[in-house]
Amino acid sequence: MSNPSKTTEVQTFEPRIVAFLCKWCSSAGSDLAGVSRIQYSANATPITIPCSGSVSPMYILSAFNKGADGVLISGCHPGDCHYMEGNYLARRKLYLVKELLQFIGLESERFRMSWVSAAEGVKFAEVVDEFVEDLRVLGPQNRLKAER
Amino acid sequence: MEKILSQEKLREWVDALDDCEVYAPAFADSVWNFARVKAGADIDLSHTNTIGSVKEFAFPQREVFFCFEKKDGVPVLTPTLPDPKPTVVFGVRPCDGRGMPRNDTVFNKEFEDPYYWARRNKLTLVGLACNQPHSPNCFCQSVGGSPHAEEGLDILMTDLGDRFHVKGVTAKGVEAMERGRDAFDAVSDADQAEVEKVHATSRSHSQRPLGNLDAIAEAIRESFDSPLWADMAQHCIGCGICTFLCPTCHCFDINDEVINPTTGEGERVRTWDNCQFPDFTMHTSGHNPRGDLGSRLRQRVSHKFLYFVENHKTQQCTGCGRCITECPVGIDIIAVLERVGQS
Amino acid sequence: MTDNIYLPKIGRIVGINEETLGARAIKTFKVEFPNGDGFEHNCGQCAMLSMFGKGESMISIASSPLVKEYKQFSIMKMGRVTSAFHAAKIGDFIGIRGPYGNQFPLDDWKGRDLVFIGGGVGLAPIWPVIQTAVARREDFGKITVFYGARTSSDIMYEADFEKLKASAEVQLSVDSPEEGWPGYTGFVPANLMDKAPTPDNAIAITCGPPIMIKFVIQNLQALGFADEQIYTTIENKMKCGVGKCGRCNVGKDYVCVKGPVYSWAELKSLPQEY
Amino acid sequence: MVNVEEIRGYAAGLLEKGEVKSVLGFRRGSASAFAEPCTLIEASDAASLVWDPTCLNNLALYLVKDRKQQAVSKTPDTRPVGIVAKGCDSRAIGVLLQENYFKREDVVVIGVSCEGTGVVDPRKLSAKLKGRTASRVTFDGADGINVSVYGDGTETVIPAREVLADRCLECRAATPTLNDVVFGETVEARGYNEPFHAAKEAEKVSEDERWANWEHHFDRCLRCFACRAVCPMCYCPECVVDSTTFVVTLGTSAEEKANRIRWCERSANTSESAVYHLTRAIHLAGRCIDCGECERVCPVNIPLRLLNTKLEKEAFEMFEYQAGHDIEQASLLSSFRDEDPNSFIR
Repeated sequence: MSNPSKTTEVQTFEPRIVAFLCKWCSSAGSDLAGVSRIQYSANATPITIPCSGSVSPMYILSAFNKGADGVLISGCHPGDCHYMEGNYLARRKLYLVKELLQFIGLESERFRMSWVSAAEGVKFAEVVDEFVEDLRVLGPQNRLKAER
Repeated sequence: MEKILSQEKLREWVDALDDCEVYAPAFADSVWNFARVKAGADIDLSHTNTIGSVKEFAFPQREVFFCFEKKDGVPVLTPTLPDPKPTVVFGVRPCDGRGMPRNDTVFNKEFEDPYYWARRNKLTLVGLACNQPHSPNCFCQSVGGSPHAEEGLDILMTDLGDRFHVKGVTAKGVEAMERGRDAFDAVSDADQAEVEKVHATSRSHSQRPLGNLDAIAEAIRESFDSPLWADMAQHCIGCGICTFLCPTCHCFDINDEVINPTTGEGERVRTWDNCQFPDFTMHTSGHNPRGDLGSRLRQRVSHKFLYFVENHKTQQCTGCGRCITECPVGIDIIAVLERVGQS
Repeated sequence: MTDNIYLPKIGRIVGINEETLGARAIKTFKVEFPNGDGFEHNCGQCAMLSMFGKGESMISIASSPLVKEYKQFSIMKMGRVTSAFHAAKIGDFIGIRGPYGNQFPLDDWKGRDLVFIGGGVGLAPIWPVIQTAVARREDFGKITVFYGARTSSDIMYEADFEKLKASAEVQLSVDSPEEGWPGYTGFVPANLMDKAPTPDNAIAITCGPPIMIKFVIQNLQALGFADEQIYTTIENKMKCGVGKCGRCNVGKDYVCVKGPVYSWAELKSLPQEY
Repeated sequence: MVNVEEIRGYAAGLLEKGEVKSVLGFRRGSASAFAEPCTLIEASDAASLVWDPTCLNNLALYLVKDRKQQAVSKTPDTRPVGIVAKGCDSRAIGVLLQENYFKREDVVVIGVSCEGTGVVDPRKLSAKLKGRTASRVTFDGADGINVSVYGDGTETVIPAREVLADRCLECRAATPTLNDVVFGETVEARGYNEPFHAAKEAEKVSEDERWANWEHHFDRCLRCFACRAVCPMCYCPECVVDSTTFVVTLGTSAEEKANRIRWCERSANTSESAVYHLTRAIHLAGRCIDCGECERVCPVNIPLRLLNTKLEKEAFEMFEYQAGHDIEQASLLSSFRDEDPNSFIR
């Protein structure tokens, strides 16, 4: 049953995404999306990092604490890491972060990971668009957000 | 004012306090702690002692002092003095009750603490005498208290089995009783005799002795440089359990929490702090006057049994025993005082 | 309603003087009260200064109580709050509450010689005493000021020392040899021994790094100063400034209330926790 | 049955021969019915050692503490330390060895088999007694725990299953694998509960219920940091999430102090406590050996062990990794396999 007031909220709510993008692939991928003039949601604040493997779980927790509605980590495809194995290490670590966040009941859609190469501007735009749509349905993230 | 309240009518009295926030002990998560009572029927006074002490009603773990922001480049401060509803706390054990006047002293002396008093003035403490000690670590009588001490309480209730004896100790307490006046009955001579008997029996239970408190203070003074402290703190893990649960530990920290770094908006916040943490006394330079666990144990014990006595003529310990029972490694303040006394 | 002891007044930085440079630079800030809610203070008292968003620090008031229009604070760059002060510009606003603590018993010292011994930023707490003593010159006997810094460029209040020479004997020292340095070369306690001020009817007031204070007091005692004739100030980490937060105690005393000024006779009776 | 006299004799022997500088063990304390940690220096002290289901602590913590003390001591005593260790405690030593915190020859592990019994969970006991205190707790040799209740002196026998710690019910290695000697029989775990049972149960409820539970718990956290302080794996001199352990030396620059990131505030509210506990859980992933100490010491009974065992469950099921089982293996988060899960990534 649809709730009219909720529908309005979903329509006006603009999710805020913090996107940690590896400098070698995903950040370049997002640049490509930009220079290719692909229309996609402007809800993601990109933070370029040296490698998806360099993402500390603290970044993710801190982003949610500061009010992010979603956190995206994006790195090079397996086998393509500039540092050989950073993304493999990231995959393991972030799998555990994902499981932990789900375990305590943060909505599982709020944390996402993707492999986006420098050539995949379209994919990057899709990833962000999909994420934004899913977050719109969920509404604002209040579970881990600081209540100050 | 002294009255009798049957077990069934307790809920009636509580319901009559409907313009107040009522709290009472509740057993949840395998532990007794104060919880909001929504209806009189929920109240359960079969508790031992609560894990948290009653201090948190006047001295919450987090208190916002004021909000700050910048308007046209000028800081604007908005004080956030609390304005709570009148709050009545049931089931306060006499050790916790005695803790409050000691906290009052701290938040009164030299400078009056407006945040503490905004809450404290709205607080009515309904005590429940302990008919028997809850744990082998209860030692209220060894620090000048008693299982039915009235000090610090507004009302003292005594469990007489099927009914309570209820004594209004302060004007605030009497007023709270007046509000539920229909629930109370008069005290008969037999009731009076029974209360006295219950109290006498409660005092007769053996508690761990401390000996002469003046001698203890002197022994602590003499042992400041003793290696005993380091030895007794050998297994201390340096956590905050003993102080956070203590009904009289009042140390706090003040920090600025920034909400919006762009606008400079934020809050200045008081939080509980603890003399057992390493940074508690550490200077900005890194120099730390109490840099090891031994000196921190010494501080906790000295504060309660020497410094507070020197400043305010009474111990800052009411014998609730929480710090002993809850210590993860068995550090026992009575045993500590015994060893210091013997040294 | 009672005063809110935790609510700072708003102060405005109207002057900044770079006293010394380096990793632990010292700057002196002149602060006015734009809302007209300034306060009086006594020699030796401190104030809790705020940088909103960073926190508070207890800083001794370095200006003379006789100066009513502004207050002065000499702040060494040490941590979060003091770094924020060092990044501040003229016109910036700060929070300020106080004054806190006891004072130097200047009135008890009438008619006596005063010997001031300062080192580094430790000059700041005793500076208002020097200023007041000089302003009430006829109340006191001989006034001598010993001050030492690591190098001549680390000397605080350099210009003021020149003025001071008119009414007091000034004995400056630097720790290591410097070409063209007219004053004493060596540590402050050594300079003190070298000049050997008389203890007769004198009061010695010292403040500086703990190690300096230790040797100054030893040397004062060697010169014949009694414990009651020696005054110093101590510091501990403080948060509330009003004797409640529980961390600055030395034995039973909260330094923020009972201190920071102690005679050596008093300090000796307290445990060494500072 | 473990004969405590044998443990005492062995400990006394180590001290007599000077093979160790001290022995970490358990003794009866004055504070409660549960044993307390002790450090024996003299062989004659060994008589005070006890061994029973009230020996809750993971004493490996004190190996870490000793290491830290020796590191700053002007006259470090580098002789080995003897330690009474249960199965889980020995795994903690295993992880510390794997992480090169100290060397194998620095420690003499006096292993004690729990023989499938385990230790009592004070929280469960408290629930049974509705907050009342036990003045004596003993194992009756069968499947029961004898409890004397303080005050009225009642004696009750509680089925072990109902008051043993969850970690013991789920234990897979009750006998210390890393040891210099083992007392007691090597017994397979009794298998009261399947491994990770409690975490699996917690996973079963809906997302909203899970959050409701954890919000409730994070909100109750006092931030006394006992969970961290008691954990042998939380040996960092400075914890990333709070300022109470910020290491400052005379050489620390003003900038370092001023620019230190505050990942979470000191306020004990839900959001900040969540950052603290989740960070701790992640930092223990692949390192938590399930000694349950964090959960035991929590004064408000936050089920912290669940966070850690959830991650150990994932490590085991997805990466075939068990913390503390092989001191030669690469750590969980410094290794990977091609077949690690990938389907969760877009």
